[in-house]
Amino acid sequence: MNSLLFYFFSILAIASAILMVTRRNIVHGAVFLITTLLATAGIFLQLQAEFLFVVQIILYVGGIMVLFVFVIMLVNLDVSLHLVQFNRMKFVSTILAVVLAGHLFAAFWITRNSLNLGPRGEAMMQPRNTESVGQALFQNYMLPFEIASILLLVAMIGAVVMAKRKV
Amino acid sequence: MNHVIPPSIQAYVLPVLYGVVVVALLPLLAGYIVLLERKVMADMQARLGPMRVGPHGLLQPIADALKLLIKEDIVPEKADRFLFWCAPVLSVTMALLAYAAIPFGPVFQIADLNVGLLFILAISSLGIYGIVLGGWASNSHYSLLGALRSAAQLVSYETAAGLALVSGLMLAGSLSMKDIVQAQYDQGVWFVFVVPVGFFIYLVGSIAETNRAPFDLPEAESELVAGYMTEYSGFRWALYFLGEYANMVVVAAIATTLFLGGWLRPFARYQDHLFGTSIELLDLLPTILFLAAAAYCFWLAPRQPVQIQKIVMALVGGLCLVLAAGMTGALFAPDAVRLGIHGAFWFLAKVFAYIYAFLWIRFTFPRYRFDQLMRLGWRFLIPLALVNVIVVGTTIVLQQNWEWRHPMLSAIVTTAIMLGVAAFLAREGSAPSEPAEVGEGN
Amino acid sequence: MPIPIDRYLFLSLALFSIGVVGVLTRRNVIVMLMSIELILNAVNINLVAFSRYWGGVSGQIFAIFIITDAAAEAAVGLGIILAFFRNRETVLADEMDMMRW
Amino acid sequence: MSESRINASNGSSNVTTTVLGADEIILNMGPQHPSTHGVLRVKLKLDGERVVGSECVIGYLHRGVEKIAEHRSYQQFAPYVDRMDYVAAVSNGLGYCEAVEKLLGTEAPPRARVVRTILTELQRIASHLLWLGPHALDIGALTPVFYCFREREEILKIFEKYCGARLTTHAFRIGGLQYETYDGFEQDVKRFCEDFDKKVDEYETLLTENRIWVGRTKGVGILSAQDAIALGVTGPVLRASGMKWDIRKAMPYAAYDQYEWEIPTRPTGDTYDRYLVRMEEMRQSRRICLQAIENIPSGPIMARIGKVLKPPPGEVYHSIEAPKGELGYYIVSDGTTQAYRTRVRPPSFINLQAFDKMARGALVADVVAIIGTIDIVLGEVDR
Repeated sequence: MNSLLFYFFSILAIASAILMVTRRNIVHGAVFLITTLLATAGIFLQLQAEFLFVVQIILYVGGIMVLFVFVIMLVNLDVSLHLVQFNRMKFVSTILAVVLAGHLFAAFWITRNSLNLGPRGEAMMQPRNTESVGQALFQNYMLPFEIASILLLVAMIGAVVMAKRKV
Repeated sequence: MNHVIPPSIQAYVLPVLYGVVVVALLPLLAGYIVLLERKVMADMQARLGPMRVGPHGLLQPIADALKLLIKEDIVPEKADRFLFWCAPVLSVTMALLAYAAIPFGPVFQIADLNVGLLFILAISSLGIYGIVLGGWASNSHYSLLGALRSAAQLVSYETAAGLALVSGLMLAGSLSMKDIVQAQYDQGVWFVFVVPVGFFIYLVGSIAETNRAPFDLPEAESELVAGYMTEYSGFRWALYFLGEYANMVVVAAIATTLFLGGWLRPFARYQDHLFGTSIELLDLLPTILFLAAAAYCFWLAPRQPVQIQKIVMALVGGLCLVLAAGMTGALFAPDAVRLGIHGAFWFLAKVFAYIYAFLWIRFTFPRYRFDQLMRLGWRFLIPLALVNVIVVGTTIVLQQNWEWRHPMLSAIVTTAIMLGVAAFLAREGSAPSEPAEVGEGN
Repeated sequence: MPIPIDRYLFLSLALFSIGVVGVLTRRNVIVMLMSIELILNAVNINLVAFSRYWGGVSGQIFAIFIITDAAAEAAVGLGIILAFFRNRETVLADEMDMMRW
Repeated sequence: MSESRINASNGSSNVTTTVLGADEIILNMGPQHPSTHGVLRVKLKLDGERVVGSECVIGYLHRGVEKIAEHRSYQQFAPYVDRMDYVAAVSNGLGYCEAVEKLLGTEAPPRARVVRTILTELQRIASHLLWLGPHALDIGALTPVFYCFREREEILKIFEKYCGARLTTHAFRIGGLQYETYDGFEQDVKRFCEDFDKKVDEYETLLTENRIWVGRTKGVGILSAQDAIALGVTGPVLRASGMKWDIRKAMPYAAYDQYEWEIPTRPTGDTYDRYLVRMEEMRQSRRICLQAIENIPSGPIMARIGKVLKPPPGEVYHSIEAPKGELGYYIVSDGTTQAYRTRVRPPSFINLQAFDKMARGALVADVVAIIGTIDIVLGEVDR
């Protein structure tokens, strides 16, 4: 059951990620990215990170992607559909990306046996995920948390300044 | 049953059964909420409402559903067919998914997630895609404008409503819907009495979230035709409609669980028994309510003008009698059944009371203008909700440290402070609305 | 039966590579931003998987910080795109050739 | 905005300056639109959501009423005027009958004049009710409209009992009345008037102090007294701008000089003020009705004017205070049985001119409120 879920979500995530990158229509691209993100949320759930599952949906899908969809609708030009979608270096870039991927794949493949920590971690998971995340966030990671909030504040001000119409 | 079904599947049987029941009953329920809405509206507006299809219009929802099913399915020429198809389905699916975590009683719950409340919020925040994508896919200016308005409104008011929920959450100390209700039982008070301001913010926020009047700008018929639904017709439109009403039940269920004590009956901790039997005195309340309803129906029946209406009234009275008998019978059943039936009764009663408040507000108030709506959300509700979180949190800490044992004391202090803040914000916010400084387009 | 952690790594690798391809090849800035989100997401899968297999929640905390980061990045990035679109009526990366306006 | 555009072109030379006003769009409202109250078409020039200009396109309901008047005898034409402001047919009829009477040099007998006053004031209440309900509905209040129709129904019942018709009544005849009042007329009117005060209070509890209603109407569509006079605006719209002008007081006709009542005015001339003025006017109309019903003089109901009307050659202008403003009739007679020329000064048509002034700077959502507050009837605008 568990592995079934994992493979289902993985295939869903990868397939829609590929579609996202290749679609001509940006709105469709955004929809496929949303599907990827939801599939990732599913994987988080399968990893028993319930809190992150919910955060992924609320923040990523319900927040960030809504922003994307909003902007896409505001700037959506019909003409952009008929333009060339890929830049001139597309072949070079793809090759580069594939090389990078192969590199990483090789690294993972070689080290995969030494990474397998499964049974040990299994036992250490707390049953109440939300509480442990909260405890960790507000005790061990207090300073990063505050810094993150300042980052958000800066981003908010930046976005407002940037998007404000100069009258 | 135990030896027929293998144990690995057994855990899934009941939830799946509940799920099927919810999915099957919800369209019917939504239809009857529409009928209820029209009847309540008619009553408030000194008229009768639907009377033609079936006695007192009781079959109207079925007629409406049939009509919508057989209508022509129109897809605009230049619409994005895939998303046009997707959007209403998405809208309904998200509304239905949220039911997975709602406890309709201590027994009747599909899944008791330990992040239940957050799950519901997450799922309902996805409903926005149904609106935005539908509006975009229609390829019409009215739809797109309505969709963007809707989305902006949803995002703004979700924030306020979410923050309002936090105050209840802090009191409960859990995200699981079941534990929240249990906490209200343990503390002996519904949270609405501890954080009334939080409840109020959630009430307003949830009305705006479900796009109901006075926040129904996305569908302001006198301005934007029907908003994101303009190009929809027939069954797709019905799906949107279903989603909207299902969402209403969801927000009502959240409010019920978090603020109104969920499935608990009033005075849940008062446990006097009836003449030494095992029956608790207050568990007789549903029976008495149904008996009163039955008596009213029988009193009304001979006063109906038409023969068929007399019969129907008598039948409704009979139904009430049967329900009363059922509620009484449940008292003698095993605990699980008794709690299940009575819990579901109280939960649904509170949900309907909340929905009734929605309707009442809808028929009383005019509609906000978009800039007024945004100002109310951002300049009044969100600051108020933020202060509410701080004040309630402080009170809880104080209560723990200073040993204020009586919860009502802190509740009164909290509420007094919050009302002061609200008055301050309202004074700030009610500065004459000068159209020169507002406008969403800028 | 737990799934070995390398499956998660490979999934994450796949999403990461797709994201890189998207950033490098597309002309539309919005799609590029979305690809960056995809990359961040791939990293998150890694972090959460490690968090699970090592026990503890540190990995999840990092994932939360990354999501925060993504939100900030999206807000600023989209703000820039909107401002740019208003002036140049385009969202193509190779036409964005000025530093200020 | 222009400044930033210029700066933009300074910053980098190859930026084409956006043409000023490129953000302006034209939005077409109507003629088929739920809140243009008929077939008015409004072309709005918008900057974002803000109205920077507007143009009313009328004529979709033109029937040539004035031309018809040249081919009908005076009595034959009287029913046509009911079709102009069809929600205030009685007032229209009163204006026309009195104008022709003036042309003939006669007057209706006292009894007829008092009955005319009562019916016209009832009609004013009905017309205002039909303004209030849809106006509130446009702004999103669903309930008042049904209450308004409930009371309007009572008035229409009185009309129906009196002359058999409810909407286009043709209640009056040149020279007086066709019908004697029915048995129980006084009681019906009295009962209605006695209840009506509470009903107005009921509407006011729903709206007057409602925060949303105030927010939607206060400061919306302001029309100063100067502008109002310059545009020839009359009726409640003028009075809400602070002018105490009412033809019933200024140039009394029918039996208005016999009764005590006030002209309600308000200072600022926004939508909220016009709402208050009309609400008060309904109360005052009730007051007039109550006074008039107390003593209806006995006597004939018809002046002796003969069957065939041949007014002496000449011209006459007569105006009355219709529910929507000054309703004037200008009739030129050449001595035959048909008018040489009939010209109507419809209040809705003149008041509609103020729309552009009110709508400038408002938001699109306000346009709906402004159209409602002028209280136009397209039958009268287009004639």
